[in-house]
Amino acid sequence: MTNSTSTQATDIMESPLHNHVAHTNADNAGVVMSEDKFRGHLNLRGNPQDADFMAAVASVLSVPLPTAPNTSARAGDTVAYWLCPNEWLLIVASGTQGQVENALRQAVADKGGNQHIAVTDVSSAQTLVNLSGSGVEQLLQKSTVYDCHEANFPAGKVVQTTFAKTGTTICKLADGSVDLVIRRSFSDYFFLWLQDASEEYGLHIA
Amino acid sequence: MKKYSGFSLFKHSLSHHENWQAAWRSPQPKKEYDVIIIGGGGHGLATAYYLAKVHGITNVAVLEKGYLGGGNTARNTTIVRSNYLWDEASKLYDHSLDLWKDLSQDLNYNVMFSQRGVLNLGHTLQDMRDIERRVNANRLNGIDGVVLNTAEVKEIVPVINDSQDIRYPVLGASWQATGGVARHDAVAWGFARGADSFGVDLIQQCEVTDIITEEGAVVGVQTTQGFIGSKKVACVTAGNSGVMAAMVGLRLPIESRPLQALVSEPVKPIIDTVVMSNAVHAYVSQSDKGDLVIGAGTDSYNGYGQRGSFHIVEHTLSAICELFPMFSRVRMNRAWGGVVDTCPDACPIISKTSINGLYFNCGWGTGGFKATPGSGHVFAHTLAHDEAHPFAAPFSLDRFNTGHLIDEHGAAGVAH
Amino acid sequence: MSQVNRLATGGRIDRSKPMSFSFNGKTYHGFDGDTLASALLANGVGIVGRSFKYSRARGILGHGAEEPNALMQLHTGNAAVPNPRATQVELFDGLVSGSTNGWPSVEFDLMEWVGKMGGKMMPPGFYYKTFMAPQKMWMTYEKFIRKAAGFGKLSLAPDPDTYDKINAHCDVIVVGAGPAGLTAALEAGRSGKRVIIVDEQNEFGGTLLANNQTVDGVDAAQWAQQATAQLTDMSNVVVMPRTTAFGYYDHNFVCALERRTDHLGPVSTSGSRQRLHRIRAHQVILATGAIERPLVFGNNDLPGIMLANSVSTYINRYAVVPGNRCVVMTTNDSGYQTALDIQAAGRTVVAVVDSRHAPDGRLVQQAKAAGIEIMTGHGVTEAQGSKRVVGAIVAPLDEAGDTLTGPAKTLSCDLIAVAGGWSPVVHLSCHTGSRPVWQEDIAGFVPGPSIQNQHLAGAITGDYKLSQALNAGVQAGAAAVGVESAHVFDCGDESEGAAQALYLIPHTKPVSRAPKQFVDFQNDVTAAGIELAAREGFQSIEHVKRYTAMGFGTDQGKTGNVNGMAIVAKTLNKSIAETGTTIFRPAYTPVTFGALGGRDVGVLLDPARHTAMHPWHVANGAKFENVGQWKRPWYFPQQGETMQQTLNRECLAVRNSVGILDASTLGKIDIQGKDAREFLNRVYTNAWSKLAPGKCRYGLMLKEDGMIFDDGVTACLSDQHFLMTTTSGGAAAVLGWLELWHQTEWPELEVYFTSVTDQWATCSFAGPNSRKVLEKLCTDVDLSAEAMKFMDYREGTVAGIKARIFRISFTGELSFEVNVPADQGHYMWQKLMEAGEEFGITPYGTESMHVLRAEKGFIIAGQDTDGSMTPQDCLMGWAVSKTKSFSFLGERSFSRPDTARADRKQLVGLKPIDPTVVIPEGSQIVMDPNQPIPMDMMGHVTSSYWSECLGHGIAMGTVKGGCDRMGQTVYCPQADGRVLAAQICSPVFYDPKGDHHHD
Amino acid sequence: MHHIYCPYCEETREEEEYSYTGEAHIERPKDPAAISDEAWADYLFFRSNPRGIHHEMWYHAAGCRRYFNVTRNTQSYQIHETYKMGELPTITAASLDQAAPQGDAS
Repeated sequence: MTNSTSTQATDIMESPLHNHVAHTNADNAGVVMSEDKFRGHLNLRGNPQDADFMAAVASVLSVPLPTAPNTSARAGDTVAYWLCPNEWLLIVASGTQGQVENALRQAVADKGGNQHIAVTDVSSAQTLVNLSGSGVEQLLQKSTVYDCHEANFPAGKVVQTTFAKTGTTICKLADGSVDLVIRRSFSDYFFLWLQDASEEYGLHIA
Repeated sequence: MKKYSGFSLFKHSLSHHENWQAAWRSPQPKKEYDVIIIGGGGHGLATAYYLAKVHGITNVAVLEKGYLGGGNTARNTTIVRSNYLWDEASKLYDHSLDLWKDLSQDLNYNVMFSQRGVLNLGHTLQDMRDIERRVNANRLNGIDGVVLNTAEVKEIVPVINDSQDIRYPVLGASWQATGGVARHDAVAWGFARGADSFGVDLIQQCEVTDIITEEGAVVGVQTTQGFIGSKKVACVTAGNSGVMAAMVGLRLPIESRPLQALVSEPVKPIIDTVVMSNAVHAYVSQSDKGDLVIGAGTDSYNGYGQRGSFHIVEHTLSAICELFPMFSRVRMNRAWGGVVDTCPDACPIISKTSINGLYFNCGWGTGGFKATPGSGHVFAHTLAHDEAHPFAAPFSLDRFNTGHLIDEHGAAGVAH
Repeated sequence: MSQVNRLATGGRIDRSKPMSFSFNGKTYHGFDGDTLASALLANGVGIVGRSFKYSRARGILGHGAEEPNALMQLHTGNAAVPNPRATQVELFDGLVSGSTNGWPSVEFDLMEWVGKMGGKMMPPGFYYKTFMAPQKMWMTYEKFIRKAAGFGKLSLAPDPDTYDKINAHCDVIVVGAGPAGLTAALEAGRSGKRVIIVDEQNEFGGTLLANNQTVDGVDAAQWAQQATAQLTDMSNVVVMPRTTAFGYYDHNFVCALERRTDHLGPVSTSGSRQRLHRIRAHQVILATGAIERPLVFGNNDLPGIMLANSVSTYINRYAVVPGNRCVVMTTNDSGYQTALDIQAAGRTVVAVVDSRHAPDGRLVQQAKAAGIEIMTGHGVTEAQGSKRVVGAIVAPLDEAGDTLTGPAKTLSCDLIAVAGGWSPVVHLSCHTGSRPVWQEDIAGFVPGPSIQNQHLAGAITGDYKLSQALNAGVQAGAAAVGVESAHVFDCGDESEGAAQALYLIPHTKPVSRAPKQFVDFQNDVTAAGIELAAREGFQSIEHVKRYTAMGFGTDQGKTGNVNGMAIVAKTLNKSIAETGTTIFRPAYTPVTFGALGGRDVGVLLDPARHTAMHPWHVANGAKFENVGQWKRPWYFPQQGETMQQTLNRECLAVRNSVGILDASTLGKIDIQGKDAREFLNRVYTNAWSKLAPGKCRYGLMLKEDGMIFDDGVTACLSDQHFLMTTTSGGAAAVLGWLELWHQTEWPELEVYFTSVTDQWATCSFAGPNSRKVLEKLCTDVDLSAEAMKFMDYREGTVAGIKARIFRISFTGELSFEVNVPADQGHYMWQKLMEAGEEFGITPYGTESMHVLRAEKGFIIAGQDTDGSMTPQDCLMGWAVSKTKSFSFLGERSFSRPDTARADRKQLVGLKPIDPTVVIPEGSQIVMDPNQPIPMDMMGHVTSSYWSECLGHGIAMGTVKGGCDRMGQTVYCPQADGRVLAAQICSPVFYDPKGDHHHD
Repeated sequence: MHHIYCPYCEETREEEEYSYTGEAHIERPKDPAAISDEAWADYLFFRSNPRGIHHEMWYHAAGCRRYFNVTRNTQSYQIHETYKMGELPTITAASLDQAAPQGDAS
């Protein structure tokens, strides 16, 4: 199937963290978690040396794909994470992943059509979680071996690394908070870990 | 060799222990030997001992680059058992276990072989299937073993966490009552003293720098103490086997990996048997001094540094704290690493080579200690007769060509 | 005042905060700022423990990590902590402590008599020489030996505390906050780079805290406080007291243990008790200082014999003088400082006994000027006393310190302060494989060359002057951040005379006959023991260590090792450099297991992966099975059912109507690209060139050795787009495997792989009514047998959701798998349950799935195969193409002699002769059950179940040459004596023609 | 605890992100059917396993999921270089041996 759901009936959908909505254990919580649920997630593969491919994608996303390692590009609701030299994660507005996927295929086809690319809808496979607050820096220190200090991890930077005993993709935002990509089947584990690790700072689920 | 006994100890105490003789000589190397054994670890020394004792070949040198018993013999978690899955492996290890039973008396050296039993825990349904399979195979091979349920495990190890609500509950175990532990250093020293008493030359601080061949046959070795001739050279160098093989242009199906172990501070006796859990990578027993002796998993990379990576130790200790929640307040005193020679099928190589007179005994991986007497015994036969001992025959290098691997990784053949 | 040894003024204790504590049941008092050791000494407590082997009375020797004797049993109940050193335990109000050994009490220990009487029979190695006969008795002897094992005692209750970990990264880590560490951190900190400084003590300053000198014109301790405050103010510097760097690993990775609440009480009342810091640094500065050595002489282990520097520390830092009449035994100038400190504290210095014949340093002059009696060229040869030192026997020595040259005399005293020279704390520098180097001029080991980004500063380099330490710190700090600094400290250090390298003070009797001269206090290793080891041929320092147990204690030989090595060297007539040292291993000081395990315990031990339908399974009473990290429903028991009854019900539902299984855990890999087919051809055994869009095919994946590694169904979604499924546990390994071949061997193939395991929720429903269920929910796909055949794939809408529909079967029944985006998986499952209600749709778990597939003879990779089975061994030669041009992975291995044998173990069906029997899985198979042991085993039972629909037990198993043994009877001897017989048959027990799933 | 530079992520990352996957530069025989059992076994199982300089593959499992090559000393654990798949090392045991005497002389 080359195109996913074009419309989403969110009333029948459950996000990976839907079970974990009502937890609040502090008024001035040092860690605030919010799930940006049901965003469109597309895994894109292609050759960054291929100008046609890059142009085609840029035309669809309104922003060029990032080619420097560990960087991201953002345009409105759309963000592209560099994952490896020929792989990106595109996060697009909720429900538009099917349209974007089709548009990408079409745009590439329009450029000649024989490029070696792949687009895969992974919107249900993972979710986007934002962590903010004064306790986040230390929480990340507890959770990942990557150096998330601002000196090493400025706004816009994206890394794929470990998170406790699972993996994640972390993006630093301009407001100092971080977006994490969490795999669906690990989301309960993620939440157990988050609760445990944030206990000393207080956790609020927004 | 002056015999050791309680009486000799008493007699020497009267003269303030001033008159004990050396446990072994420190000879200069001769020009030539009938057999040269490279590597003065447990396996090399045992080989020398049985060569002399069983086969009457005493014009033998053991060349050790450091000190006797200083490699993996000095660094393991001292577990002895024979409950391997495949016929070939279980025969070999059980032969070894038989020798362990009388080893102290045979060597006149107390190696403190303590048959306190070995548990291999199962945490998943597949673990339990594998345990059933292995114990059944053991039983029909004449090796003692039973399958225990959780309650029976708890009876043997009252401090174990038998809750069924934990992440990987203990579903049961295999139990080999005749398994146990031994004092690792004493094994090397006992074999050394025994071999020396037959006239074997144990030459320490003597590193082999080259193996010399002529027309496809071994003629001797070049060492830091000069050339030493012999038409039979046996490499028993564990993690360094690849380095030895490279001297004659051979490669082996072996990679040398760090394997870490650690001990706690001594605490009053709390666990009386050996508990192994392959699934969560934790092995524990308690020494007669009170240390909890814990084995970790193998590091994934090649390494000769006798040290591994920290996260391996962390992983092991989280599993230990899960299995034994009260151990959480004990403290790790010392951690260290050995260099283990791992084979693709987790079984050893006891073999002739394409070079006449050159033999290898290696690839014991994480489980060599328990095999020490058996390995030496069958390898001595191979050296003496230039033909494999029946128990050693399946462990030739040729198995990698024919595909006749003995895959102890396959089914719960925990290799420690 | 009950604290008989407490000074009225001075020290860094807070006299306004008195505290009470107990030791061995008796209540004592101390102050905030005390350690348990200083408080015990303040109260005049002499004996704190009993030695391991001889049960000799032991007192406090040192004041920090080096302490070998004062091992405590701390706290009670589940908070009990075995073995902490009293010198490292901060006092708090209500602390409960005790000794770890001694019966009935540590003061009067009956075992002492055993030690005295039997001690002569217990030289090093005595175990090895006896208890051999009869062999069987060793276990009995051992029982008694084990009774004496261990120091402290563990509680049997679970630990009430939690522990956690932090990953830290920095430009510079400074280990040790003494003078060198402080200046190093200040210098590095000024650069603005990220700096971490750790120190094991509660207060930064190290030796500055007990030092009478001045730095930059202020009192040393005050300067330390100011420096610490400066560091704390720097936002780029992390200041961590009570944090011990215990391990230095490769590539500048330092592990440190922070004790967060141990100083507050037995159990943490908020947060973790201890925290492990895993620190990756660009540069490491070791400013770990040095430890003073005791000297080896007769009865040198008596309580009241202490390290001179420790005596000074107790006086200056804790305002405790641990004795009234003190003899100082020294080989260097630092002992004179202790003498001056004792005198300043108002106690008597009986004499300074100096092994040197003509000491002339400034401190020596000061001591002379202060009227202290100095006996040069003398040594303490033996201490007198039983539970406390009462005298020191002193005799003249020759210049070399080798021989006694005159008659001895006895000095009455209750304290002997011993200054035997210094040992730099080289431990951490050794952890990464660097060997320490003996430096003759300082009579100590210093760190050897290292390939780590490592800097050394202060006493660790063997230079013990305060100015030097401060200046070396500045230079190390500057170097670590790549700047230059001209900052120079001058503390006007006393000029020091040369120290004498003396370790063992001779006695009138030879070592073997002299009173015990201890080298390693904790393990009762004596000079005589070391000599004996050497005599018996244990001449390598490692052999001596192992034969005598020297350095194996919880102090890891911090005070004893160098003396021991010196004695070995002397015995063997070698230099210490030639004798060499043993290598120090982590941990520098012991580390709590709980801290090493961190939070990865309990539910966090390993991630439990859940499917989208997991909440439904939980709500509906499923029992779960661990499959890899997944939690899969094992079976769904109803009220009052046994497990077998549940399985029977679930299986019959599938055979007779419809059952539903959550198959979401199967690995799913999306494969796109024009070379996808070629890639599949290479990694699977069968051919993929002609698989049409809308079709599925089963594939076997082998390792290059020809053995089955994984299996699954792959669907052709479109010409250049495939969906591969893998086993639940094998998904990550398979994806890694595909990437490995693509990236390393075949990068020219245009194909991409993406894991979509988590994207799709998979509802598998099977049974004759499964089509009817699906038809209720799906109207845009023709599901008829003619239109949608077995192994077909369609896209369609199910319950209003775009879905992928596969007609594949692992049960042998008509069966469909519906994949929907996992966000809607739970919904889809519920819709299918609703739609199936009229057919009695029955959820089933992995166990029934196993039964159903076994009835059909389908294998489970990992259960029926074990890494030693080829496709042919599994009678699956049909899945192996012989016509593919590319030699697919593993193919070449088939023709190896052993792999090509006809009589290999082959996977066959086994039908129990007694139909009511279910042969236990794992049973071994023999042809003749009456043969003697060892039996000739032909194979084993890999899968075995009760088949309710067939009415008899069924099994699969491997049998040597099994294909040629159809119809033969085999036997499975059981542990309980039963012998279960079975007939070899086809593994396809149910519907051998496949009518059902083709319907 | 290795700290390894990933040539694709262009950053030095912690060992926990990687897995070791064996000796590098072992090529699959072009025509497996044409070679002897011994040659096949050599490819399958036999490894150089040196004490010293080793060229090996690591997989950035928790990162970019690329395999790459590492030249590492198996005795000291020092990493001399990392390089992408398909590239050749610039530092080898031989090149270091050649460099060593010059280093001593300087």
